[in-house]
Amino acid sequence: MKELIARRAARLLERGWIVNLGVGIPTLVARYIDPDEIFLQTENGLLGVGPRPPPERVDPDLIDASKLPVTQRAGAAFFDSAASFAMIRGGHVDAAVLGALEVDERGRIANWAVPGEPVLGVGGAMDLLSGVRIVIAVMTHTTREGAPKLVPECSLPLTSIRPADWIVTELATFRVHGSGLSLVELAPDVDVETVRRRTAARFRDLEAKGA
Amino acid sequence: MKELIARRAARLLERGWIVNLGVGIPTLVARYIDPDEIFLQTENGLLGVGPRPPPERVDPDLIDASKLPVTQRAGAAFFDSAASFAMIRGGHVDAAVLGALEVDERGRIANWAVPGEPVLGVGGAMDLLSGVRIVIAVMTHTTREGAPKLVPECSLPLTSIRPADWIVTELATFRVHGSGLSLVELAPDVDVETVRRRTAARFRDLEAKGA
Amino acid sequence: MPLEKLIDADEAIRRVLFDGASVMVGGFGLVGMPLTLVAAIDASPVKDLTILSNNLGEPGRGLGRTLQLGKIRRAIGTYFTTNPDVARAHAEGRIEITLLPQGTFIEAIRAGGAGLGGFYTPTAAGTLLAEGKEVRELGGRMHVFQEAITADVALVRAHRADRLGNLVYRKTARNFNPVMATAARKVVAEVDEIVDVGALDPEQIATPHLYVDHLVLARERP
Amino acid sequence: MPLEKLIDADEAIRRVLFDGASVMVGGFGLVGMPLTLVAAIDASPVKDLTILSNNLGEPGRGLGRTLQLGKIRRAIGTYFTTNPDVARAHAEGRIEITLLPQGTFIEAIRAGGAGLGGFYTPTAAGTLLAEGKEVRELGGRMHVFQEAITADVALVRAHRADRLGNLVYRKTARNFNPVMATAARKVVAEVDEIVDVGALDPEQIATPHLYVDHLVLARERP
Repeated sequence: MKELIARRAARLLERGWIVNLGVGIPTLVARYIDPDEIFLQTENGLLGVGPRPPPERVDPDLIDASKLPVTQRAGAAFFDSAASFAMIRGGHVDAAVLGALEVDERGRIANWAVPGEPVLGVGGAMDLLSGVRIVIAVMTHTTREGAPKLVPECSLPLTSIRPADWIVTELATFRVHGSGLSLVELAPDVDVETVRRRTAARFRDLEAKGA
Repeated sequence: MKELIARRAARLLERGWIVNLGVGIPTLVARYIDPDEIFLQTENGLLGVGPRPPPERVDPDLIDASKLPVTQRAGAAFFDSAASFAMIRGGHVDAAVLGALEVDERGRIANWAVPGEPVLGVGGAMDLLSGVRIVIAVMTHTTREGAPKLVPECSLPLTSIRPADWIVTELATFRVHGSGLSLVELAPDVDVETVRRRTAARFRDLEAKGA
Repeated sequence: MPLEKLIDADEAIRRVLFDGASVMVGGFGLVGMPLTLVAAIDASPVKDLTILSNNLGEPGRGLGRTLQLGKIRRAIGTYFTTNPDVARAHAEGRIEITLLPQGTFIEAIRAGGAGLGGFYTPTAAGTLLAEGKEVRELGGRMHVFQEAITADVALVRAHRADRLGNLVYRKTARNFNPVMATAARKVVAEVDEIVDVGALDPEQIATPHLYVDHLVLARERP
Repeated sequence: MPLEKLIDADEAIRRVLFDGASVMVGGFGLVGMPLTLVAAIDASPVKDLTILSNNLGEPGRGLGRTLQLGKIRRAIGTYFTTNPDVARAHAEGRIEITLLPQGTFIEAIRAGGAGLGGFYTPTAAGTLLAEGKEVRELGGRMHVFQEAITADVALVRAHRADRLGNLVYRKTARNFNPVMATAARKVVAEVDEIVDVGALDPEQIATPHLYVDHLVLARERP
């Protein structure tokens, strides 16, 4: 299911883009892109992230933002964290794929504070949302208990007042317009009614084309 | 006379210091320091400025802030202008030797705006004064016409509200204290009366030791 | 962002420049100034430019020539005193000058590239250059507010590029260039040489390729 | 600034640290964290530290061990969630936590090192992390004010140093280190190797020697 979400998110990325992948499902997106045409940036200081290495080729100084070993592509560049967030906040990264815990019907994401726990971590999520040109939120459509994550209003604190541009779940892909969500694609064997049943947020399905 | 001023200014620099030399007389200071013990920074992006090269060894990409060819010392580092002024403004440069057109009796410098001309250049002077730990102002004691440059109040616009720490002329060296100037050294064959005659600013000569 | 970035200087100027554009130009004097691109501006019909550059070259050289051609309506920089043409154009009302301390100038451009709104600097507090500006005490010291600066175009000079557009600089020709490369909607880099992807040391790349739209080979030198 | 900078890690900690000191520590997780210096903190009697670091290591490793030893009174960083000891210490009132977005955190440290008073960032505007903070509209967008951050001490991890103290970093172990090296009154760099002056490429030095007070050879690795 996560692979399905990652594959669909990858299809939204365009040739030549600079892309930052968040922790969790987003890291899987790397498997579905052409690394000669899409360049991965990681906020801990690398443009040109390559695939995870086999254990015997792990370099302890070379990790991504998930703190997992990666490799570097030809043409990669290393830089410090201030320079990295200057890129991110300054609008020089074309797209970010970010995990979400909840998304509201204006497309705004909650992904940094977990219910019932003190807020002890934010990382780079707020910076990515404030600066990256296109934000693709990815998540399972519902919680493990079956509760919708696409909700009228987030119960968790928002990560940013800036909405995502796309929301990709295992059931459907939504485009965020000025005022709301539009269903633009359904997963194979999923119908609009199923999506509607598992979604608490309002959305328009006019553009739905099936998959 | 300029060489004399430069030599006296050089004696105020201490072993291990990072020093920025302004345009004019200050550039001459480089001749009187031990380059293994004092490190020259130039705001156009080099720490480790070496002496001027002979004509046949000029590198067109290697100049100082006076836009004149220099060389680089072993252990030099190049950096961009933002990084360079971060060093300067952030207090990481130990001393700046700056030319002055006028100095007031609180030690404040005017060195960027010329009388009767529109203000079209400031360069890095204000940044140096705002950030460098020790500022040494150097100038001829009087104008060509014999008018004092150490004055009660500057007639030209101040470069900074932050005063210099030392003022060196061909006649004397002054230390700037919280509230005013103290004569601390006289040039050879110069007496206090001569200095007093050619100085419009008040100063204390209690600490004068002769040279 | 196109994967094939190398184009002709005139073509680059045609693609990115327009009448009234704001243009950052790297260089400290003529060192590190993209002279081939500046010559292409001079040969183009564009006019009414706002130039953001430390200074405006020398009389008839670099941006000094662009000024003589009457293409510069406004200049934002730090040190225009060395080119007497600037003083003359200013006196005759042909050019508007905005002067900033050099550290404030490049920091404002960095802030623009870094997506910040502005910053407080102690530089210039209490001086003529702070007149009319917002001041604020922070940490017991007076600071001047400076808003971030961006531009339509940045023309920068680097030493080598790889085909992706990663840039390395050479000695003090680096100066304002890597910072300006972050702060404009379109960035053209003029370089001595273009090398294969992977030929540049990843630890030494001062401008990663995401900042560079077009590459041009240098023909003009100081 | 002393010309002979190489000293023993315990000696370095003895010279620069004191009870109640604020200490920047580089590293993203354990990568690029100066583990030899952190071990020297653990072996020293200092306490009541304010640690500025992206996170506090892992349980019992890196700053995670320093936390277990009860030496950290306050932590300023961005991501403490991965070390459950932090949550426990926080719940029990043993540690005070200040959370900043990662970009704001490192930009505030850069501003501190660069002698700026503070800056406005769009990051976090309108969120829980902006509560109680000054906001301001600039260029049509809401921004949050962030004051510059400095510290008494910075402990950084680099790859190689020359004997002057110039530093080069290696891959993603660079992260927060070069920025923190600019923003503290005393800076100690832990390195893999010390080379002769002139052996480092002047175009690649990310931390010029003026920022470095002491050098220490790395003994501990992740």
